[in-house]
Amino acid sequence: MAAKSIDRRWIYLFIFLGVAFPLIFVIGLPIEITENTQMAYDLIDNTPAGSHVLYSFDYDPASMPELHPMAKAMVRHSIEKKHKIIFTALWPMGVQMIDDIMEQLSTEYPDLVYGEDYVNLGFKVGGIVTIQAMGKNFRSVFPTDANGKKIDKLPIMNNIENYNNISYICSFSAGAPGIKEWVQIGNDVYKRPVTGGVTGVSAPSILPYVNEQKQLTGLLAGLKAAAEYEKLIGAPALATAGMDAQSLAHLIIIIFIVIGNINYWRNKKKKGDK
Amino acid sequence: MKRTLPLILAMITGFIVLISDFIPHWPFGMITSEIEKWFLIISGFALILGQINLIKVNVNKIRFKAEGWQYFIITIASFAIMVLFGALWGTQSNVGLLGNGTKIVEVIGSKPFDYLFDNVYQHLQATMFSLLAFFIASAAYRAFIARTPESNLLLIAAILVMLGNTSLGSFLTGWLPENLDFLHLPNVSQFIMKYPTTAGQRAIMIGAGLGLIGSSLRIILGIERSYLGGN
Amino acid sequence: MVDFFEVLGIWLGAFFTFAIFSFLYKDNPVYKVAEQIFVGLSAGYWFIYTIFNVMIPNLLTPLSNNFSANYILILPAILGIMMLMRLVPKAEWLSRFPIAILIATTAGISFLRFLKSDVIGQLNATMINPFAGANWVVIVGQILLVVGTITGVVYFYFSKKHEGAFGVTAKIGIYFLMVSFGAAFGYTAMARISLLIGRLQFLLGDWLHLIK
Amino acid sequence: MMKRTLVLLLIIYTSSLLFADLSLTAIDKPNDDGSGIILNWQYSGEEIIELQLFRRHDGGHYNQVTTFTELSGKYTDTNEIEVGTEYDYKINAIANVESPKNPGTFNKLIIESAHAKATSKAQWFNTDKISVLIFGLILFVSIMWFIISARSGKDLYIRKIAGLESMNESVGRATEMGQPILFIPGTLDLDDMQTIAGLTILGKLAERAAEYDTELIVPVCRSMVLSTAKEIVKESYLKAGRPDAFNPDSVFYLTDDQFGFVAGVDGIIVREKPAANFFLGAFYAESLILAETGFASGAIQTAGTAMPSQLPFFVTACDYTLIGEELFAASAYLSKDPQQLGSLKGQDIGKAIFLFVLITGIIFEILGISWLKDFLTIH
Repeated sequence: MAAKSIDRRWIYLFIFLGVAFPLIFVIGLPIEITENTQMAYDLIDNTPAGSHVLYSFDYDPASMPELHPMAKAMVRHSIEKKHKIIFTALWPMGVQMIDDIMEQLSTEYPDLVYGEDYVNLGFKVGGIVTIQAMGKNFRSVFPTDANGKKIDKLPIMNNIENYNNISYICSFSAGAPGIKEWVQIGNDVYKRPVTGGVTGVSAPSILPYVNEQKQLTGLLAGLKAAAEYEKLIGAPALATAGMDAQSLAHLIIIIFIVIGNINYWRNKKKKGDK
Repeated sequence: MKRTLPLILAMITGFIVLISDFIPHWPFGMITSEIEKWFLIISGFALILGQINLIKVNVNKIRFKAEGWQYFIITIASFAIMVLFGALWGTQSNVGLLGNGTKIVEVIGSKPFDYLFDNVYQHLQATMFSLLAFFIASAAYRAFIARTPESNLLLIAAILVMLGNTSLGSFLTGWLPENLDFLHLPNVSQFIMKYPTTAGQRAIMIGAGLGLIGSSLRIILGIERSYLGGN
Repeated sequence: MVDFFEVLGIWLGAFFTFAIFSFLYKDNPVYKVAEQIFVGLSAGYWFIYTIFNVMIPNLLTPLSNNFSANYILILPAILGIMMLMRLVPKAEWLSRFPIAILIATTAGISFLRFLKSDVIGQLNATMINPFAGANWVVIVGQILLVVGTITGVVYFYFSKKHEGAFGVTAKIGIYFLMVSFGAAFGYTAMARISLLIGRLQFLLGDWLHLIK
Repeated sequence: MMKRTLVLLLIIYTSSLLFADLSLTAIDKPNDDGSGIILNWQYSGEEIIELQLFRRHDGGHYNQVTTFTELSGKYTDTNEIEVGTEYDYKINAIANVESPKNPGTFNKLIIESAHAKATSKAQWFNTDKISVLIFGLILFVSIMWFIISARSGKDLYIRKIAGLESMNESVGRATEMGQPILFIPGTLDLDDMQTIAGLTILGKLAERAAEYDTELIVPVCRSMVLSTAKEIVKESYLKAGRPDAFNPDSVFYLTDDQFGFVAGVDGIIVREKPAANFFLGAFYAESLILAETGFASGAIQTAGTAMPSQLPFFVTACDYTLIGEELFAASAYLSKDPQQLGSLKGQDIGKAIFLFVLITGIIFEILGISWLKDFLTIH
């Protein structure tokens, strides 16, 4: 093998630092906005203030690094646009994710009032069946919110019957049930615009829904799209930092590949000289 | 008899499963899903074999004072603690032998089983998984060397996709004019993933699928019988 | 008190994170402890999990609630017990029956499942008109897709020497496999680094409060 | 004046009824076990709120099945349908109709209904799967044909598989260095064929290890794999004539957890320093952790899996890799058993036929003929 190859632990150290550094000190490397992200942004941006919107959190802590930043960015955008947000979850752990994000955002937006500006309806089993049932009446599926409070007592739910009263549906999805089910019912049946975000791994199977029929109105796929969204709303945060870390780590890997090749050719030349 | 009977049984079972897929009529229509449930139950019983083996092997190591035997006490202890906690107070959604341990939950915030799961097990799992970030770098450094036409392709495809996936790619080729847009690195990376990569993966899937079908048939016909022990 | 245990939990998490990371430098007693705890804890976890989530709902509950509708479950239970006969040297051979049945079932189910999804499904997906595309990039791509799939399958041909025109085809097939390996490797890098980001966000955020 | 308006309204109302058109058809769902009835409905006419679907059997009461807001569509009723029972369906169109007596107040009224009847049956053959049956039979016949002809003594060629040639080299090296061999049959259970293929190779490897008197370490992460692997290794030692050398603790269970298992195996790799590692079976993300740790410890590594997503990592980090089908061909290759080789040849014939079908299909698509593709579309 090569006469002098780098101790692999140097690679590990560089990767560790290359990821840690931008997380603490956000660099903000240039990010190019892709069409799918722009479409999702436009949908939220063009929805008038006071509209009721539905957010579904269909992921668990395992997908947090990718989905949490985009969820936070999109919810933040909706808050800025003064939309009335109804949260639900198709995954049991999704409720925690909602709580986590609203805990952070309500300190930044102290004017937000629970029950008026947003409500957390919690988790329901059933996936697509639940989505279908919500098409008839939210109340039959969610008689109470996540804390057990009757939703009829919450001002935000006044006159909110079903999808007809919702301006758009946004799902953050790490698998099934998730955004695909929302498309199949929310858009295909009830003709509501559906948007949202997925992990990079599941993107190829969901992207085909962003088509001429607008089954999906844009889609955020992976951390990169989340960083793009943060750029669009002008609030660089977790995803931008994460994307910096990604870029730096990739750069480090590529540099090491180059070094490896230089070493290899040098050794080969030396052998040739002998 | 101790070998032939299981083989005959295997052949009959295999053929029934094969034909049942084409027959929706009762009882064939439900065989596959029913048997998958059976698999879970039988493997549930078998789990005990694994646990007994785990304890036995570790006890042997401790007893014969194998190198580093002290560590194996930890294995057995943590296994016992987890099983005990789970059995006594249950898990988040299940009641244990001593009920829900409400008093303990008041003190530590969750059931002991879940506490260990959330604060120890999950972190161990996530960290072990994250080691891949380091290993992917060291493997790339070592393997992506331009030696042969094959390794060149491996190297070039990997680098193009890596560049295209991050801000680096859009940064490097963002200046390209519109009619050269197809050379823009994010587009190049997408192109590679969508066409040649799909082709390679499909070839593997078709080949592996056929290999798997051949092996399945050999097992059902009893030609391949090493799983019963020896040949 | 709950607060104390919450903080303790985060410190435990941080400790075990570093314990595993330390393995990257070299094997050491701290890693060994973490490793053994991991093995023991997870074995215990899956044991409890299987009892609560497999055995009770799939076997015990149906049998005790409505025996007459579920008596068929006695069969897998018997097979399961036969499996346990491995512990009795004299009756060990009994465990061959459940193993034979399970493996034959696996074979039967896999035969059809893979024929459908991995063979017919993929063949079907490749049956496209490569020349029908919006622009020349798509057309080139589709030609590559078709050629790559066909030559790739040729590479897996076992009963013919890879020489002459056949050898060239198989070689092209290998090239496609290599491109797909390289690209998949590069593509996965992102997901793997995300995992490390997740870990560091825990360490720098939840533990050290350096980031929000 | 009032009267006139009323009359006018009544005329409008009745004429709208005349124009409103609702139809319903019900048929048995084909290719099922008799648990479904397919309903098609179509409505045209004045605006309605919804359509309500009811069902009854044996002249009993109508029970509501569901409601639709779309004006036409297809619905499969799978709600406790009994085979052989005739079901009577009724669909009602509901509209907000202004009361002729009190203008300005609206009532929900049935303005149109339709009926249909169907009896569900269970089918004996699923015609949707005819293409699967044909392809399955092609494979079955070609494999059987060559197994039989191999039995009659026909010599069969098999190309070299580098990953398997390495086996002797690896065992030899381990023997020379006096260090053990590590074998991992994947991380899935016996319900995955890759595990079974891996275990088959384990049998051959164990035989060789027994001959050379080299220690073999087989950690597994499934209990049933443990039982099977133990049996296989024991039998191999017996076959090699060294039953006394078999150490039952050499095949052992760690944990069912994917990463817990990897942590344990990593420990074994750095401490026992096996001279040769074999990773043959189904692997997920752990593939690279194992292969990199194994590389760092200096072992010669052979991997094999049919997981397309993990092959890149094995290819880059291991010395030899069995790609997809090669893993399944291994047992035939190693045993040189004519029947096994025959089945391999049969697979190859199947491959040739499938490639022919594929190329035909592509040509058909170019020509705009699509029945072949349609035929192969699995519902």
